Amino acid sequence: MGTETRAIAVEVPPRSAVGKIVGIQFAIGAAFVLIWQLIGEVPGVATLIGTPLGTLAQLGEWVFDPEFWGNVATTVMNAFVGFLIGVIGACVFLALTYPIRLVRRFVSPFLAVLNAVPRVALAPLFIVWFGIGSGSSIAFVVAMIFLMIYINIFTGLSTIDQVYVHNAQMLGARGWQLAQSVYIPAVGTWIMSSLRLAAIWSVLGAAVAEYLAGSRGLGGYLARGGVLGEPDMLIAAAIVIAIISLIADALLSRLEKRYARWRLF
Amino acid sequence: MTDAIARAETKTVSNSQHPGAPAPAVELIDVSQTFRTKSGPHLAVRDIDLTVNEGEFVSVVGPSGCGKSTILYMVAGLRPPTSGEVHVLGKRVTAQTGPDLDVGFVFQKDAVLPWKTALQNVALGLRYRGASKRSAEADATEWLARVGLAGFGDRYPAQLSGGMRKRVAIAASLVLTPKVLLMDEPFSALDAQTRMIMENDLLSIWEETKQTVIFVTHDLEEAVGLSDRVITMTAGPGTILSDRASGLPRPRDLQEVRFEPAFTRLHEMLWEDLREQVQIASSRASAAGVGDGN
Amino acid sequence: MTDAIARAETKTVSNSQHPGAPAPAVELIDVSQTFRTKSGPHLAVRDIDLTVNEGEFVSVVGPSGCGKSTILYMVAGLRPPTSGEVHVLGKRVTAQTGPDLDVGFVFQKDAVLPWKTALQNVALGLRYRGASKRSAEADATEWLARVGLAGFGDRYPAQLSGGMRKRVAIAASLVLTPKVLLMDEPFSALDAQTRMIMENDLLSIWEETKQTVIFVTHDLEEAVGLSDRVITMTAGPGTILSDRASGLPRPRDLQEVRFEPAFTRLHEMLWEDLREQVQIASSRASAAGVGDGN
Amino acid sequence: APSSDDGGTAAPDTLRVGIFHPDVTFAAFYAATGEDGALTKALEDNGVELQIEYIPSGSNLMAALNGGTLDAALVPATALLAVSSQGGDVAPLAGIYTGAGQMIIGASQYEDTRGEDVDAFDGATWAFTRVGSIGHAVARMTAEEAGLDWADQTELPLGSGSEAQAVLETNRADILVTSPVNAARAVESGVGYLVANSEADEDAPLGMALNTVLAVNGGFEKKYPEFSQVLTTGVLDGLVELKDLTDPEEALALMPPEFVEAVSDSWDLQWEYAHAGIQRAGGVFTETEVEQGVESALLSAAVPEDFKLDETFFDNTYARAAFDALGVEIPEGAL
Amino acid sequence: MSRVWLVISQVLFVVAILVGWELAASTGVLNSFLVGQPSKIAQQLGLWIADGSIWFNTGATVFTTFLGYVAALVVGVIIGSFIGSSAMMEKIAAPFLSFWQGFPRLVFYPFFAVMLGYSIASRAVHVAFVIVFVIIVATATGVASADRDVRQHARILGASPTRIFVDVDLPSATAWIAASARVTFGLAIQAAIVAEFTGAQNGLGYLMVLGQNSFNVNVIWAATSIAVFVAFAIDMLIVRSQRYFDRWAVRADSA
Ligand SMILES: Nc1ncnc2c1ncn2[C@@H]1O[C@H](COP(=O)(O)OP(=O)(O)OP(=O)(O)O)[C@@H](O)[C@H]1O
Ligand SMILES: Nc1ncnc2c1ncn2[C@@H]1O[C@H](COP(=O)(O)OP(=O)(O)OP(=O)(O)O)[C@@H](O)[C@H]1O
Ligand SMILES: [Mg+2]
Ligand SMILES: [Mg+2]
Repeated sequence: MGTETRAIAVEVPPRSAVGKIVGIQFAIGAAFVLIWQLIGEVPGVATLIGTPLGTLAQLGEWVFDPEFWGNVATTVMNAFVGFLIGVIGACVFLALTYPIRLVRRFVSPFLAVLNAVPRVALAPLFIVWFGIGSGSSIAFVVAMIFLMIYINIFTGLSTIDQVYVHNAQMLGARGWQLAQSVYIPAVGTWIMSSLRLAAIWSVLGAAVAEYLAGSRGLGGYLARGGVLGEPDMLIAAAIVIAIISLIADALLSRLEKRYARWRLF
Repeated sequence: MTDAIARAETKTVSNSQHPGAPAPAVELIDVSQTFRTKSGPHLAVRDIDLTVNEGEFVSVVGPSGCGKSTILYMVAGLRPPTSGEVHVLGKRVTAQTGPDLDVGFVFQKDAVLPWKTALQNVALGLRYRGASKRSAEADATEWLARVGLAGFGDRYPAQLSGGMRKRVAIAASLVLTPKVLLMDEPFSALDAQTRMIMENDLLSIWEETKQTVIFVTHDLEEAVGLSDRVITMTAGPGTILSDRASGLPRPRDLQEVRFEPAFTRLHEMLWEDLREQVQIASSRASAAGVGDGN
Repeated sequence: MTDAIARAETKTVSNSQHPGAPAPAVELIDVSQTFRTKSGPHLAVRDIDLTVNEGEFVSVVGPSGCGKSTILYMVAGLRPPTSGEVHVLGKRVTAQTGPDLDVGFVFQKDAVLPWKTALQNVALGLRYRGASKRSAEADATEWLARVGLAGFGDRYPAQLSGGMRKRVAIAASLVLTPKVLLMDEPFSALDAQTRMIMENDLLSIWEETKQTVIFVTHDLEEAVGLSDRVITMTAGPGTILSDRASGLPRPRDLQEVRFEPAFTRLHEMLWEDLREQVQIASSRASAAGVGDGN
Repeated sequence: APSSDDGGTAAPDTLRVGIFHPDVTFAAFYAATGEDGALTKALEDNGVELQIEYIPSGSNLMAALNGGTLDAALVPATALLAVSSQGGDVAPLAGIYTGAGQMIIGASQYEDTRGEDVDAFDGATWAFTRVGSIGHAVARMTAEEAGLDWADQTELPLGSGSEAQAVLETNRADILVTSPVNAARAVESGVGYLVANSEADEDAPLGMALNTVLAVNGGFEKKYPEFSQVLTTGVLDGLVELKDLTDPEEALALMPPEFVEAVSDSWDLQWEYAHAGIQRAGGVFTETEVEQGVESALLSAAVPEDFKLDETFFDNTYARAAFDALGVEIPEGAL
Repeated sequence: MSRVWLVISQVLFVVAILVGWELAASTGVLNSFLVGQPSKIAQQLGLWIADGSIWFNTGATVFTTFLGYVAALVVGVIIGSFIGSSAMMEKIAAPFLSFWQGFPRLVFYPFFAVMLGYSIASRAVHVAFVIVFVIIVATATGVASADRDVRQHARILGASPTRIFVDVDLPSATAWIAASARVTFGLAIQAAIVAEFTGAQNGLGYLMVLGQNSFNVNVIWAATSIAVFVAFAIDMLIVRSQRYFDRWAVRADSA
């Protein structure tokens, strides 16, 4: 089911709508800032989430601070490497386990258990095993996204309409050919959605790991903002982190569009 | 209750044994298929004995839901039978063997890959067999034209009409010239004229290649016009009701063969064979209520 | 180039104006539909002028891909035309109005809800109209039996054969007795016998309800047998090629009406109308290459 | 005995030091790493690069130190005791801050009504940093000292420092036990006032408890004994420099810019609250310090109830050698 | 038959790992301070079971998670289906969704705590805040991928927009929501635990803080293993219900 169909529901909005969309987005964004400002009026809250102006000032300060850019680079690097390892690892593991029913069933409960492990609580172990800094950040990212991808694609695979598989089989597809011409495109939506989720969580994971363990990277600002009670720094760092994932997500969605040529109207 | 009678009848009307016939391409020996459903097991077809010889063109007709598609799936190796044996081209088909490279299947449901263009869909089997992209697409282009879709090569299935999609599927199968060709109501989505053209095309291709064809249809005229033998099936759980040779000359022109007395006779016999079955099918279904048919 | 000729012809053969006829139920005025595709806009149908009166049974036939389904979608209010006007039951259909409760549509592709049982699917429309679960399911059960599916009520669509699913869709539409009924090749997935039974059933229901029916088929005999008028269409971009009244008596028995001379005559005329179109369709497609048709 | 004046000391390329965050209680270390600090010079001489890792969680910090991804760290004695009681491998070198280092801050609304009467806070909500932290223990002891029954009080363990101000401002807590930095910030911003300072008096509960300790990873100490000495000497030099200062500006002048920047907004108050603990710190571990340190570890359940301190754990070898090298008299009471 | 063997082999696998771990830790191949030791973890669990604290603490975390999950599900499905119902809406919402998805939400519990008080309610809100965006996206994708033909069929039968939502969009979004359920649940329980790190007097997060405080990795493992057990049990439930919602589909495995 759900695989070939999404397509059809997506209509291309006419060009004139683009301006409208941006306008509405702008309005929503402004509303957010306003709400933020208003909540900040509640006593005590501003010391937790800062104020729009203070945050802006912090951001302005960072723009000219090479150390800040160094931290951005660290976080992005950690997230990227973790993302690559996680994605490739999940795909390889999927390719090894999915085709054989027995293996698939053997590993499945273990994956469910691993998925349930509260990784945040095990941060000290990550630090011990992978050191502070990039090592544990990357490991943490992988731990966050590996199963996310695996489980998502796995579910997608089981929703494929069998008639496509049968058709390709009858045309002579075997093994990798079958994967390439049916399974992968059919779970395309699932792959892309899990990649996008994974990209976002890679950035988040890297930041959280830095927050818990290492001084370098944007997570360090989160930690400092939290511990020293500097809400503007905390929020500014959170926003920068969010923007980075926004960019990662946008890049992937562009990829998705290219991939989804067949789902045209 | 009526089953016993139906079976007895099957034996008497059966006339499929050609003495000294060529090697069998497809053999079903005492085959049954049971589906597990929520309301218990559902026997879809049972006790099917059927031999199709090499180069034979056999049609299967029968009431909707009698198990025609199920039989093709078993022959294709996609759903091994729950009991009995299926042999294709001398090899036994089991859950392990999977589909044979020499068997082609045109599915009843749209099965072209939505993420490939019409051309890519037709070229697919050739590519699987290791043909270069270039040569595969050249062949595919030719076949697209043959099914009346020249110029639609770069369309995705969602942009084609129902009948066009079906023709893509047919081309994708025929371009491989499989030794055994299974076709499940391939022409039912086509308009009368296109259908006539494609039926003639199929026949002329077949005259050349002498493939073994099992052809499911619900159009009796089509069945008679195309085939050497027509199998009718009883309402589900489906068994073979009759197996009649057509005896019409080859090569045929479909427009003309219609007026042969042998054509009309066979057509009427089949109609008679089936008339009762459809009644049985609906009355049995009503009688059995929810947990149907076994 | 041949378009001009085709259009001129359309006008001459058109004979749809019954003087003093009842109110029109469906009116298409100069309607065209263009699809946006990657390789530019694609004109699917153009300049369609068609009036269907209340209680009329009109069939539409034409080459595959000529735009028959497209016309039904526009009448149903699911895809507003890119130009021209569509009026249904006196109201203009636009993007805003959406589908009318008095219009039923049996889709070409089976479009029943996969997560509802056959019974639930048939009861759906009644439930939407506020019927109690009990009464809706009672009616639905009756209609399931009427399409030969008694006892299959608790099956999910994936557990039914192709023909059975189609019958569920038909029952789901008919149970609502819509004033205007659009049917897109409803019987093409059925076996000959079931089809015959259902055609007869449809006719007898229609004799009672006198619904307005637009019936797309690619079976000319079916078109002639069922309808008051048969519309033929040119190859895409589709326009109306001819519009012929059948003049056959009502009520009819399909098995008998076949042998009336008027039947054979109309059948032959339609066949002639269309023969050339199919050739045009394939030759134009080949000539136009990738960016086809406009 | 390890000595530092051989010239060619075996030393790592970089020295990775873990710290929670720049805080007045680590002032000795920072004074040593200021531009003219002793440690800065010593590191330069040995060609060692200093790398400070800020790890805002005690358990993560200890895990890193124990696991060897940090060479050295400034950690509470309680944590060291806990780790060693679990079989961890860490070596304390010198104590640089003594006393609980906790400020008791009341919400401003009580400044006039309750003032510095802790017993006026009976039945209040007491906020502190974490379950089982020193703050937790001090809160309890302060309450009990004032004659309150701890069971009648509401406990509110917080996470980060940022909540400290917010909970007072929103009345989620009435009284807060927190570090000098957070206390100074809360007072500076007007949401709280100082009710009591655990550092005010040597005889106050845990007033002489061993608090911040310079510690190294056990393996590191074995591998680089000479360098461990260099480190100890450097840091203790910082301590000695600071000890006699009372003026916050003078103290701040010794510090590296990053520290100055981090603490600048409320440094004067921080210094006021905390400098007693610096002055009281002996560098060497004393019997009272260790005793009270163990007591505080027991109080906060960081160590099991039947905990027995290994006599050799707080070993003053390095600190003594450091004082020798600095030419300073070894403080009395050293173990 | 083969099912039994499968389970046996899985159990053996787990046993082998535990035994290996125990041996390695007790002989010093692994540093037991860093990785803990199964026997001591079991001992700790036994202690908690004996004094009864395990039930209370587990209950608190499960309750928080559950509450937050349900809240997020309700809010997420409503917003998500709203967004997924039109391409325009999807376009508008996309950047905001990715922004909030990418926002480090796990560290913002203090905000909710101060706003709403240190209570189960604020912890549940934090849980909901952490996962709701994932659910929104899943729902929107699912709704957008509903089969157009089926939707039109329902429209023609007279379904109102709400009925279309209930009968077509929601069932087709279920696969996505259910798939994301497995992922989001893992996040939800982590969010609950993180919330219990601060201001809580009970819960698995509170137990972990105790463990961290005394640097007793066995305590952390013990609390973690409870969390894992609970989450696993719920994961099984999710898979079960997934199967219920998919009962209409003919699976590759079923034939
Ligand atoms: N996956 C399935 N699960 C349960 N029952 C099934 C399944 N597939 C088919 N059936 C049942 O098996 C019987 C035979 O189905 P099959 O599709 O072979 O019929 P058919 O002869 O091809 O019908 P049609 O002409 O309508 O396509 C039917 O009663 C159908 O309900
Ligand atoms: N969504 C679409 N996008 C682009 N082109 C389309 C789309 N839908 C239909 N078409 C094109 O419009 C033309 C008419 O399609 P339509 O489905 O109406 O044909 P039809 O007459 O119903 O054919 P058939 O008998 O095969 O069902 C075809 O050329 C088809 O390729
Ligand atoms: Mg079939
Ligand atoms: Mg059509």
